[in-house]
Amino acid sequence: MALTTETLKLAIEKIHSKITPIGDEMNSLDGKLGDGDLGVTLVNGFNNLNGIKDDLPEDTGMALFAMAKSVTAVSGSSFGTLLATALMAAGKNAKGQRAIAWSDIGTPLQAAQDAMIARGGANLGDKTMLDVMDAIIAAVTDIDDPDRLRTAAIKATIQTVEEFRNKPNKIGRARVYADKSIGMDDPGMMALLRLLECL
Amino acid sequence: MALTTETLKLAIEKIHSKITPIGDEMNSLDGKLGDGDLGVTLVNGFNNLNGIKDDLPEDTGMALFAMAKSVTAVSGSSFGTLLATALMAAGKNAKGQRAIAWSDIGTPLQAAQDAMIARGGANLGDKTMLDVMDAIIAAVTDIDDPDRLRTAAIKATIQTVEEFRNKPNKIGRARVYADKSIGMDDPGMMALLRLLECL
Amino acid sequence: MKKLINKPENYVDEVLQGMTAAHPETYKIDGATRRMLRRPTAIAGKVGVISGGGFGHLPVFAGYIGDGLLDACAVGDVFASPDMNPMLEAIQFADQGKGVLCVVGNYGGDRMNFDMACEMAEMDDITATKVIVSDDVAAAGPEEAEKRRGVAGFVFVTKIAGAAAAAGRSLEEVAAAAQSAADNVRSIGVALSSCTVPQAGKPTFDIADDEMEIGMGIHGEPGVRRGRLRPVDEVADEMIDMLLADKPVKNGARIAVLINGLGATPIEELYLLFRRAKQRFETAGAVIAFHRVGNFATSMEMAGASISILHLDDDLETLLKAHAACPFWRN
Amino acid sequence: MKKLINKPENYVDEVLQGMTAAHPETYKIDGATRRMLRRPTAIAGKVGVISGGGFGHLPVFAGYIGDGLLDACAVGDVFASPDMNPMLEAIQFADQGKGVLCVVGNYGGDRMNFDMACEMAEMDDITATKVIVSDDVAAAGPEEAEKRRGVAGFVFVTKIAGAAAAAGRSLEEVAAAAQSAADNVRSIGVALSSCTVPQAGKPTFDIADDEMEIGMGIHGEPGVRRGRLRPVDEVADEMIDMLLADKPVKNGARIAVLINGLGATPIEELYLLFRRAKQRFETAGAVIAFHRVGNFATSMEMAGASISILHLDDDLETLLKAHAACPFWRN
Ligand SMILES: Nc1ncnc2c1ncn2[C@@H]1O[C@H](COP(=O)(O)OP(=O)(O)O)[C@@H](O)[C@H]1O
Ligand SMILES: Nc1ncnc2c1ncn2[C@@H]1O[C@H](COP(=O)(O)OP(=O)(O)O)[C@@H](O)[C@H]1O
Ligand SMILES: [Mg+2]
Ligand SMILES: [Mg+2]
Ligand SMILES: [Mg+2]
Ligand SMILES: [Mg+2]
Repeated sequence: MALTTETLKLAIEKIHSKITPIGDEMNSLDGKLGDGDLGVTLVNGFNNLNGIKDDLPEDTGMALFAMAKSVTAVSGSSFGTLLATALMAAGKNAKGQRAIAWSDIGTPLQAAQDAMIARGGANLGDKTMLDVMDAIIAAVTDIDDPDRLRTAAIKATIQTVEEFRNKPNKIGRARVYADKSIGMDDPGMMALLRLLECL
Repeated sequence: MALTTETLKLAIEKIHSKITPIGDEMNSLDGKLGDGDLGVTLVNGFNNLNGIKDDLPEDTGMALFAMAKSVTAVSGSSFGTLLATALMAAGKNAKGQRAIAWSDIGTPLQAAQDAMIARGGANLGDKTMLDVMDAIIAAVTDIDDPDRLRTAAIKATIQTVEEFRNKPNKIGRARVYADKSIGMDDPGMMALLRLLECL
Repeated sequence: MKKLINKPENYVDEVLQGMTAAHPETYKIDGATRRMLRRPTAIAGKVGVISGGGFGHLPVFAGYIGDGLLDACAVGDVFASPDMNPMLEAIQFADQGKGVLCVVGNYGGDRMNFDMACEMAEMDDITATKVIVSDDVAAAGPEEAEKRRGVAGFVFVTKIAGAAAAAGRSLEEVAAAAQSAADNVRSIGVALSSCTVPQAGKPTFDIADDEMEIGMGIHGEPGVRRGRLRPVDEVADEMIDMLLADKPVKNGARIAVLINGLGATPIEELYLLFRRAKQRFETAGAVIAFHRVGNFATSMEMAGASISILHLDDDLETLLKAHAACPFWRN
Repeated sequence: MKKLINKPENYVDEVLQGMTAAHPETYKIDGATRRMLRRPTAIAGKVGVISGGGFGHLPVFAGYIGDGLLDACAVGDVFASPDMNPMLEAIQFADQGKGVLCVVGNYGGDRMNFDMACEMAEMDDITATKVIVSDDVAAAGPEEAEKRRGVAGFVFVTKIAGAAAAAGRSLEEVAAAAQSAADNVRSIGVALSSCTVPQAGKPTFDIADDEMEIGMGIHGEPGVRRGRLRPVDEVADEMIDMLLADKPVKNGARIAVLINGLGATPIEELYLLFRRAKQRFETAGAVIAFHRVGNFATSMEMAGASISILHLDDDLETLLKAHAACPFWRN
């Protein structure tokens, strides 16, 4: 079993069907520490992805690349930029492959993670979605069943959210309110959790 | 008996000695409908006059002219401008005379009044100091004793103030608050009354 | 009072010092009371053009000293006419034997003092005449047009007068051109918040958080209508309706438009006003031959804006477009 | 919310329409989402200079399109980075075969998107590089200077970059000049009142009637000290002390000074700031070789001001004084 363009298309469909309530939740979460636009970013981003999902090329790398391009329209916000960056890096990494074995999924994920770190300038431990990504990468490596993969990723995400809850945000808009952010979940982390839950 | 440069000098001295409380009263009166600067104008104006009173030329007309010039420094306000205008016109009218008979005092006063009307564009009845001036001119004509003259002028002024109290202001800053001005005494009229009372 | 100032009583003089420090090639402080601002050196052989008025409206009045604009200006206290002495000093400086035109806003004190100053100048054998700007259509109906206050239209009249003088015209001709501009300019303002006179220390008027006042004067004089703030297109429409009702434009008529911020209104919002004004004036058949968007006649921290329209003829258009340069205006 | 606007969601686009209606010879709206502003025609044979960033800071960013300044600019929503697409469009328009320099304020979103856009441009065989402006000394100490926000210093860096490009220099040289400007500019602001993001509808932050905040960012980011409003000379002194502590001036050093209003501060008060700044910088031994006083980098209706100092060398001074022209800047 492997990740293909078809898998990507299905994932977009699933997320898109539930994006409205997720958007509302994320707007209000982001509004507590940031500018309250994370939900808007997610909704617009997945609307765009939904619009191109039927035209994705069969090369998985190229499909990821096309997804990246359609997400750049929401790159005005940090999450959107990082999502586009991640998709682009994963796409470059997977270029030429029609399928990525589930057990190899850690490789493009790591490429995505590296690119997001390079682009965003945040460090692990800053309480961002990078910390969740890191936990996911560690959790999914070598699992080759998509259901177990999903469960492991969600578990890792929840653990990371809880682990960071009482730490301060160290980057992005929320940094300004570092003290206030103690005890609050990071919106970007929560967004990844909600997306995973859709799959 | 007649008006001379010496009379003018004495009048300045008398008014100047009492100008501080008059100034306070006029500032607060003007503040109710206007910008509250009438007292400042009077204080500064008579300070200036006091500074030049010993250097006034003997020609009464020229003395009035010199007074006008020293008052122009407070001509930023309406009262100051009109005072300067009045003194200038009276000065022109009296030019060449070393003394003006008290019984002729109406002539330079009328010249002053005409010039103020021409300069300020107000009409009689607009509830300004012009209305007081008009009453004074009528009251003093042909009186040749300075004490009786003073009494007649004060009486005419008080009557005019009372007559206009319940009419609206029709010109200047107070016009904007025409309705509010009903029932209130016009600051310029009151200022003339206080000045006369000093003599 | 929330102002970046020192002592209120020094406000005017210190701002003048700042202006001359920033633009020594344009402004010089002069006069017995240091309330006459002038160009560093007089320009020989032309009619002088001067102005004067209360402070707190920069660039009006003194800011418009410059090439093809004013030669000198008398500076009053905040919202108070200068006395006649700096006016006379301005006239004396600007006179180069060809006489002086005084561009004067229609306020009692300003008018009276310029009258006195012109009279005094005559004693020095200087011919000085006055053109009164009374462009605020909100201040009085057309039958009492002479009672209207002078507001941002001053800028156009000054530009025209300065250009006519720079072109070498006689005092009579300069005055005629300026008078023609004054006769053909109309303005209307809208205020959203009050300003504060430094020496007074509190806002000149109260206005609720959701209110605007159409037609309010630049010192807070009552306007024609106070009501709820509405979308800018509707506000612009109400203002432009008044301007066009007062003096309609014929099809193909050439006009100049000034969108003016009162001091605290972001330039972004002024562009929204221009956007609508352009649509409206063009729909009415006018051709916008000249326009400016910015802060040209202000009331310190008052929020709001004004729209001025100058109905052009060939001569006015030529003069309006002629070279001029000061820190706040250039063509 | 007291603004002269229509629907908040149309605010940015309508202001752009107003700008292009007012200045069609300078600005043209372009791009798939109509969020790329550019000069009407590209100038052949020179390095392109572009910028981009959140809206609500006019003339920053897009207002500085003009001769000897920017060629094009990506326009975001209010206080939000544009996405990378209009940035890429701006790069593509500005590239004339000699590459493109992007002058970018130090904000996460702007940086990341310009990174992406430059990467994408490379796929089109366009060389595009970035210079980051991070001049706000209040945002971080000198040891973390790279964390500083970009504020009004952007104007100087843009002017330098535009002049270097207009002079025919190579991309490397243009970038080096701009980098030198960015390295040598320092700014500090003071806020007296908040702005309001139209879509948010209420003030971004609260500040009491007698308070000021020194060092507050142009989006309301916390500054270094909040306290009672004091006389402008003292406020200026505190700001200038910070600027000079961060990068001292040597005796005889030549500097450029920008006194910038945040949007709602009367020009009168900016002149008071300049008056004091001039005294202070000159007392410190500096020579003010260039200065400007006005609204150059704003935050809509925020009241307050900023002071920027650019430490000059011969090349920077020449470039700063070179010809440039846009509706908001001219030399
Ligand atoms: N530099 C960064 N690196 C990694 N993640 C980041 C960074 N900046 C923000 N994030 C993530 O993005 C989330 C906020 O996204 P978004 O609302 O789009 O940002 P903004 O509105 O501030 O541009 C944060 O909760 C955090 O998880
Ligand atoms: N045009 C005018 N003609 C005659 N008197 C006037 C005129 N305008 C004002 N006044 C008088 O001056 C008084 C106000 O003087 P002042 O406070 O100096 O005026 P302002 O401060 O409005 O310039 C009024 O009470 C009125 O009596
Ligand atoms: Mg956000
Ligand atoms: Mg955002
Ligand atoms: Mg008064
Ligand atoms: Mg007064």
